[in-house]
Amino acid sequence: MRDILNLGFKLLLITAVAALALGVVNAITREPIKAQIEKMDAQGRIAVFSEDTEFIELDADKIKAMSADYAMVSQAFQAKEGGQVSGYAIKTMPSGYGGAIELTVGISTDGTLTGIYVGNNSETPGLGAKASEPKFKDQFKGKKVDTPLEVIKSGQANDNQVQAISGATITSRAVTEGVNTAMKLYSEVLSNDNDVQQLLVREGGQ
Amino acid sequence: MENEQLVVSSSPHVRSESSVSGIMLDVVIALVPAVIAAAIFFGMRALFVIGISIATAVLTEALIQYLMKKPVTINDWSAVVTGLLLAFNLPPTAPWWLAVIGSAFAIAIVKQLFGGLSYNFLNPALAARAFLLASWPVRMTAWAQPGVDAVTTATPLAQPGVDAVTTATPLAILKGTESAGQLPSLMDMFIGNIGGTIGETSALALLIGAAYLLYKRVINWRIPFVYIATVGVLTWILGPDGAFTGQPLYHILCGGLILGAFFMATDYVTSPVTPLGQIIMGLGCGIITVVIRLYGGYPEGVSYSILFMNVAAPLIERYTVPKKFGEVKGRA
Amino acid sequence: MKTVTFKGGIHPSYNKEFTASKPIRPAALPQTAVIPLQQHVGAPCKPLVKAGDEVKVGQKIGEAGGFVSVPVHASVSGKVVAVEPRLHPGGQQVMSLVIESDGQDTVDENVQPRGDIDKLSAKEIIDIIKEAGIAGLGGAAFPTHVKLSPPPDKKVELVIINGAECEPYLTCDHRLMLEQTDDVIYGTRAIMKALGVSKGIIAIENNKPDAIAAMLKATSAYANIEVMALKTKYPQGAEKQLIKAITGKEVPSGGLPADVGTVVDNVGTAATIARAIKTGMPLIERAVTVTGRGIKEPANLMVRIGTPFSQLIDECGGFADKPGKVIMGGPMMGIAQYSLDVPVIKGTSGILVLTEGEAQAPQVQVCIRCARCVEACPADLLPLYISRYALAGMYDKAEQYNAMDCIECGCCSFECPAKRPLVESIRLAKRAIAANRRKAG
Amino acid sequence: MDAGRLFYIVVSGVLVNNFIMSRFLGICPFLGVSKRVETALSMGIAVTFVMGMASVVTYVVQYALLEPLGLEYLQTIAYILVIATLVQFVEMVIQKTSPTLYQALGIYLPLITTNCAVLGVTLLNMQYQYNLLESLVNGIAGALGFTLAIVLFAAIREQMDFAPIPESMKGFPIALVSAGLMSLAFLGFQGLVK
Amino acid sequence: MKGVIKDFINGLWNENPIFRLVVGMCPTLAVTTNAINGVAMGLAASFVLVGSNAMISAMRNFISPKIRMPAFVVVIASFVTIVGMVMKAFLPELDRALGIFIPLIVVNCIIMARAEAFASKQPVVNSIADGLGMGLGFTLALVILGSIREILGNGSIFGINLFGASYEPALLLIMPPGAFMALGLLIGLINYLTRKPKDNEEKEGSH
Amino acid sequence: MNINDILIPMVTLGGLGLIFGAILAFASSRFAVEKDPRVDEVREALPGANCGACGYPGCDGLSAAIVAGKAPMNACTVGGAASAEKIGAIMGVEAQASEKQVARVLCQGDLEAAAQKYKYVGIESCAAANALGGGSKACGYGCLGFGDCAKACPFDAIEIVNGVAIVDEERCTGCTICVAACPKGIIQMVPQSKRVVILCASLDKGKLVRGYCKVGCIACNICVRKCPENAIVLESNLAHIVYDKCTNCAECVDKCPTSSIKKYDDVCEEKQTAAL
Ligand SMILES: Cc1cc2nc3c(=O)[nH]c(=O)nc-3n(C[C@H](O)[C@H](O)[C@H](O)COP(=O)(O)O)c2cc1C
Ligand SMILES: Cc1cc2nc3c(=O)[nH]c(=O)nc-3n(C[C@H](O)[C@H](O)[C@H](O)COP(=O)(O)O)c2cc1C
Ligand SMILES: Cc1cc2nc3c(=O)[nH]c(=O)nc-3n(C[C@H](O)[C@H](O)[C@H](O)COP(=O)(O)O)c2cc1C
Ligand SMILES: Cc1cc2nc3c(=O)[nH]c(=O)nc-3n(C[C@H](O)[C@H](O)[C@H](O)CO)c2cc1C
Ligand code: SF4
Ligand code: SF4
Ligand code: SF4
Ligand code: SF4
Ligand code: FES
Repeated sequence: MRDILNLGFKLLLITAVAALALGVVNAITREPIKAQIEKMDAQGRIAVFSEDTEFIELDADKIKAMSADYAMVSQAFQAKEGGQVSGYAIKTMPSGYGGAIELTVGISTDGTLTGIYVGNNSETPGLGAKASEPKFKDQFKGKKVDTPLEVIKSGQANDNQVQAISGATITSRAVTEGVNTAMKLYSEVLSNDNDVQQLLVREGGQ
Repeated sequence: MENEQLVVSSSPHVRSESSVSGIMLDVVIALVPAVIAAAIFFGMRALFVIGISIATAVLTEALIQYLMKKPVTINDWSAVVTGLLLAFNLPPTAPWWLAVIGSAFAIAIVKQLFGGLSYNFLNPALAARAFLLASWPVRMTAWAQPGVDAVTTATPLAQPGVDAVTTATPLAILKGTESAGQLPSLMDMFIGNIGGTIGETSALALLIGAAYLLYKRVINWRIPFVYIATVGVLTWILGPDGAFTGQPLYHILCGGLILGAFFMATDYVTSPVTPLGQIIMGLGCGIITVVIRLYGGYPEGVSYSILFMNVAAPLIERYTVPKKFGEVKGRA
Repeated sequence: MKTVTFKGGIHPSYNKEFTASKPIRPAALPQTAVIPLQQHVGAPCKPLVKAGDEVKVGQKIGEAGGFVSVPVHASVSGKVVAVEPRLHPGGQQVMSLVIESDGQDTVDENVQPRGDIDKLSAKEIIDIIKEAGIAGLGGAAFPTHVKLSPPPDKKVELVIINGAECEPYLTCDHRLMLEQTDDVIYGTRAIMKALGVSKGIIAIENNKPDAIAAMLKATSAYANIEVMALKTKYPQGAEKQLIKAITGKEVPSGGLPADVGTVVDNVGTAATIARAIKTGMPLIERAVTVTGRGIKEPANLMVRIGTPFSQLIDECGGFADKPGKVIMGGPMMGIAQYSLDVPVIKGTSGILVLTEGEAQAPQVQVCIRCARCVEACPADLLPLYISRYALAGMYDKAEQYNAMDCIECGCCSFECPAKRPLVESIRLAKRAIAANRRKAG
Repeated sequence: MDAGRLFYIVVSGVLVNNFIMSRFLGICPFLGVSKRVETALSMGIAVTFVMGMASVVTYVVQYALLEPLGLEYLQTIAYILVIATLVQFVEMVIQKTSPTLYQALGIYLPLITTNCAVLGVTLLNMQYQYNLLESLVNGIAGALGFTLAIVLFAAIREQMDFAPIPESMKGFPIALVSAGLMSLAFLGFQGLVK
Repeated sequence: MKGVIKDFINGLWNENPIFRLVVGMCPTLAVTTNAINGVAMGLAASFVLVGSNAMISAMRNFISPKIRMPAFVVVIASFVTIVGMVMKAFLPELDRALGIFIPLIVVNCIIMARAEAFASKQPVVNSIADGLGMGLGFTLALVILGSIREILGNGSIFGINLFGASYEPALLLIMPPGAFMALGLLIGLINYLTRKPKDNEEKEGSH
Repeated sequence: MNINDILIPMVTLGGLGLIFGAILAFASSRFAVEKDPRVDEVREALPGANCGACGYPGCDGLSAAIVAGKAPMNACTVGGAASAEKIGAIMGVEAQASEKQVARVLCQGDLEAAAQKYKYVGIESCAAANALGGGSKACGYGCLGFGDCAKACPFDAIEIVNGVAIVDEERCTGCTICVAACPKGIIQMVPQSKRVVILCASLDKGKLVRGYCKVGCIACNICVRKCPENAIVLESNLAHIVYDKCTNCAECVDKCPTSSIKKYDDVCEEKQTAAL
């Protein structure tokens, strides 16, 4: 019995010291970590707008409930610059070659795409993964929201077309589909201020 | 006896005529019709890729054996078979370096590193194909349109760009990854007038070769027939519009199934030697092929299914030791 | 006629045309006959004579050394000149009786007809067979009387007379069936009577249609003896495979034919039994096929036991060329000899001479796992595995893979495209395993 | 309970994202204890037991202890402590109560405590926010994937004993290359689970 | 002092954990898709090694065998947690790339092995030297492997593009099969270059 | 910094530690199992990495195997030579009480000296060759030279030189494995200090031996007569040394007409040059 107590006590001592050290380190790193996580989360939004944009989260569940078309929408934010609504950042999760692709689409209030950001995905390196490279994703910048985009494999792309990544048509289509969904959401819902008010239930952002 | 010493050895004192090189040569002969078909449908370029692939395989084998101070055994023709089958697994548009890297990988890493002929546990040609496919997927999936291919007019050395005229394979169409395509007629598929790798498209040519191998008893029916039957039945059952709506004939004729079933799943070294094991091998290949084709991420499941069953072969063999003659229940 | 067969096996070139049409002719008497005291499976004989004794043909000169043993008899008349170890075709030195022939060929007075099988009792027939020194002429030379005395708990219902002669080159059984048809049938009836069995089958490979025809004709008088055609395939004549082909039953591993109610005897054994009963002459001679491309004039000879190989070869015109290999028996199971000063024994079915070219060692390559050995093995083993373990000295593993069930037919080695020494190495393992088992008790 | 989701977890753990072949968890025992099929199988069963158990226990620790107290950062240390103790305890019990079971499984237990697969699966469970049942299924599926890989590998290695492998490649190097080629074959299952 | 240096060198090369002892394989294979990951992982592990070696050595007379395991585990896990927190706070990109392999340092065989085999029996200074040697040996191996994989599989080194656009890298090298094969071939090569023929003979004789 | 940030983890973790420590201590006393104490000692000498690299289930598995004699003492690569040494000490490698015995192959009928009776074709194995009429050597007692003994020797102490096996005394540990492996039974264990050997095993008559081997014992009896210690006896046509009596004087060596008797050092030297 003494043995048991003795051992238990020793282990207690070691763990306590360890916990002490960890508690201290945690206290020091807690804030920076939180900041990093938020930054990571905002990365896509920032990429399609800018560092000093303020984002206000919209209720994604409500959006999803509106129509089956919006099933792949996972988050939506109102972007404000200098207090003015400058556009919307919409995160969609289209499914590509290797699974869901995290895609953030920025749409400015004038109905053009400010850009797209391809986040986490498991597309094939060198193929589908090229979707995050400027050569592909920059094609979307400046497109108008009124007509859905389509993917072509060869030839010169016109205004509502994008050139597929060669050998990765599936990824290209998936990304385009995600963009189209975001554009649809914008033209049907977010371009209407009343609807947006409905969605603005929670205060979020930086 | 005139003071001449006699030879003494353990029985048997006679041996059959068969030989390792004879068998391998038979495989090469059986593949000749498919080479001809490749030349007809894909042009000189296909022959060029085949040539490069074989030459690299043989040279690599010789070089490695020389460096490791082992007897050089390129005259057993097995490296030729590997090189030829690897080329059959490349698209006709493959650049020369793809064939070179593939062949060298097949022989050096997959075969010789493990001790050479008969000690490799993976099919060298298929392992090399998987390696190339994972490394250069764009190159490996650039299918040329048979007949009208631009490369036929160019010199074989001209390296087609990645964006050369490419076409959809029937498999891609079946799978639905390629909406634009129209399924070719069964006749075209049987003859080989479709997109695909150099050696896989002409079922006719491959079946002629397979018949030869079966006739020469180089291979037996178990693996290929069970394999193809499994694919047929499963694709029929698991049709796109509910049970029993599939198109088994298309599935059998398209992709590398015929090539794989008769020439690659049957590779002695990497398939079980036990009769029951061979049936399981065919069954396993069939199931995995269908699963990958219907639900997987790759356009084609034949090579991976065979590779996976290669991996499983030693275990299968271990548990399928035949019942010995006169085995008594409960005693063995 | 419907033919029956078993699973596995091979189709070597039969090469029977050298001697198939050559009637058995008597060979010259040997000047010196060497009679080893062990020519059979079982205990060696004890000599009954000593150097200097006079013996006559058919006289018993060695007494059986136990139940599983048979006596030996003088095959020539003359004087015993030595009792000493002599080279045996098996490769060892074996205690032998050396008789110098007087050329008279005087028959011993004890050699008298033993009566008719219809009158003789089963016990009497078995005794005659035992006293006649009959050990199986099919190859293994197992004492026949032992086979005919199965333990009472094993009910034998069928006698199979083995006329398969599946070994390439050999034709002595074939000729015997043509020339001594009645003796074979008489012997068959004797065996059936000895065992109290009402059914006999004479089984012949269908590459000997004339023998089948002759047997059919001769057996038409006996309702209980049937002739059956076997598919031509090696080793169709191997006991267990033969039983499987005919009855569909598998002799259990490690068991005896009696376990499935059969007894198998060679046609030569049957004919010898017939003679022993009809004339009283014990086993002092047998048919031997002397053949092969290395022999000038291949022939079938009726040879006295103890005749040296060299004499038979001379009698067949000598070697055709430089001989490469001299084999006692057929090419699949025969034993290669290094000296021609060995005597014909009860189990000598043939002397096969291969030319130098034929005797050349094949180049051994690595196993390519083609599974031909597996397909060929009539015992349903995995020869490539057993051999691999045997060569690595892993005998316990070899045993696990059923090495002991190998019948050493050699099909695997024959078929192997890589020319691997399969049965050769399996034999090695079998010996080691047997030794281990003996040690373990 | 979504059976489809569980099915995907299983397919993913066993084939697509096999712990050894594509996730690199538990490589040391995979390389070390794969010389004979029997041993590999025992190891696999022991791993399955421990991984299933660990999945459940760490789930409890996470949601009953760490989260309520806001101590998520102690995840690693708490998990490993719990796992190590539990395994050691179970080992002792087995050793005492069933020597045969101990010979078959118990002796592998200490080896497993300190291997990436066990801790790895628990961390992944939390990362994917699996519920209790999903965690358990994921743990067991991952372990079955491990078992599949190690048993197949052991059978291959048994054959390899007879191969004339170049001297400097013998042992670990060739085992690693073999594992690589095996993993190449497993690539075929990629995409089965989206 | 000489002993200390010897202990250091020992881990760096003679008993390099990856090339010689072949332990700690999981992170080695998983994170070496590029050289930078290799450096990060290596240094993280080194920190833990040195720290835990020092601590364990310091309390080697305090811990009784029965609770050795849990005690070591707690010490090691604490250092790992610290590394993890620091990385999350200040190097989030790397932390994401290394994923769960940072917490998995806890169960890395090298660390436990050194704790048991060395630190629990040797004085603090030697233990630190040993930890440093082992850690740097580990790092060295990871960097070499990471570089090879990055160069061949991505055409770059430490993120710097090497060959220009026309080079098509072999993607397999940065996939799981490439990890196994590259490491296997690398160890084989090292064996080939460093093993004396005599050793081979003995290795063969004693199987 | 909030005091709770420190207190809560300390209490939680400390609590876990206390409980687990207690559990383990309790379990280890409650579920203690009798073991060979050496297992624990060996376990101590191992590094404890539990890496499984040895092929055994962890260090515990290996230590049990070592104590049971199923694994070599140097099986752990991680621990290296140091732990092997310690284990050796624990296991008490048998004190060498008696003098070292070494194996000697009693035949020197190499390819030149001994005649062949046929051309052997088959497996490179003495056992296999021996099954075919005792092997191709005309002498039925001589070394067949396929090296079954060399393959069996775990210490690589046997080499085949010019068709005859020869033992390297330095490497030989006297394990006698080769004795059992030789189908001819011509390997004999001899105290290493005895340097004079009769390198023949033929029981054939002298005349026969003369016919097939230049260096075989022909039972001429000279050595028996010349030996001042009466250490040589002739039995079944073969001379034998009675090692208890032999003083290494080597009187017999020069007298043997066929050089069957040799000093072992000379034999080794000869073979060394022959091997080159
Ligand atoms: C190893 C491999 C990886 C692939 N990865 C992707 C991918 O990430 N994204 C994609 O769209 N297609 C990928 N594919 C190609 C598809 O299977 C399909 O062949 C292709 O999308 C057809 O379209 P294409 O006209 O662009 O070639 C991959 C193919 C292979 C063989
Ligand atoms: C591979 C093999 C082939 C055999 N072939 C024959 C054969 O062709 N004819 C024959 O009579 N015995 C053959 N035997 C021997 C038979 O198995 C059996 O021993 C014999 O028929 C028994 O008769 P016996 O005792 O009268 O010799 C063969 C044996 C083996 C193992
Ligand atoms: C050691 C041994 C014991 C045998 N015992 C019996 C026996 O008790 N009864 C019997 O009928 N046959 C017995 N046989 C004979 C076999 O069944 C078989 O007929 C004989 O081995 C010859 O067959 P083969 O030529 O096919 O090898 C025995 C054979 C051997 C080798
Ligand atoms: C029927 C048969 C099929 C073969 N198939 C292949 C094959 O698919 N791939 C390959 O590399 N070699 C193949 N070979 C050749 C050879 O067996 C192969 O190179 C070995 O795997 C090398 O050890 C085949 C040989 C035969 C006899
Ligand atoms: S293993 Fe034995 S029984 Fe089978 S084929 Fe070979 S020799 Fe015949
Ligand atoms: S027949 Fe020869 S090459 Fe074929 S599997 Fe058997 S041993 Fe191997
Ligand atoms: S086997 Fe043993 S006794 Fe024989 S030489 Fe080798 S070490 Fe010596
Ligand atoms: S001593 Fe014996 S085992 Fe060794 S080579 Fe000579 S005969 Fe063979
Ligand atoms: S590092 Fe050893 S099991 Fe993962």
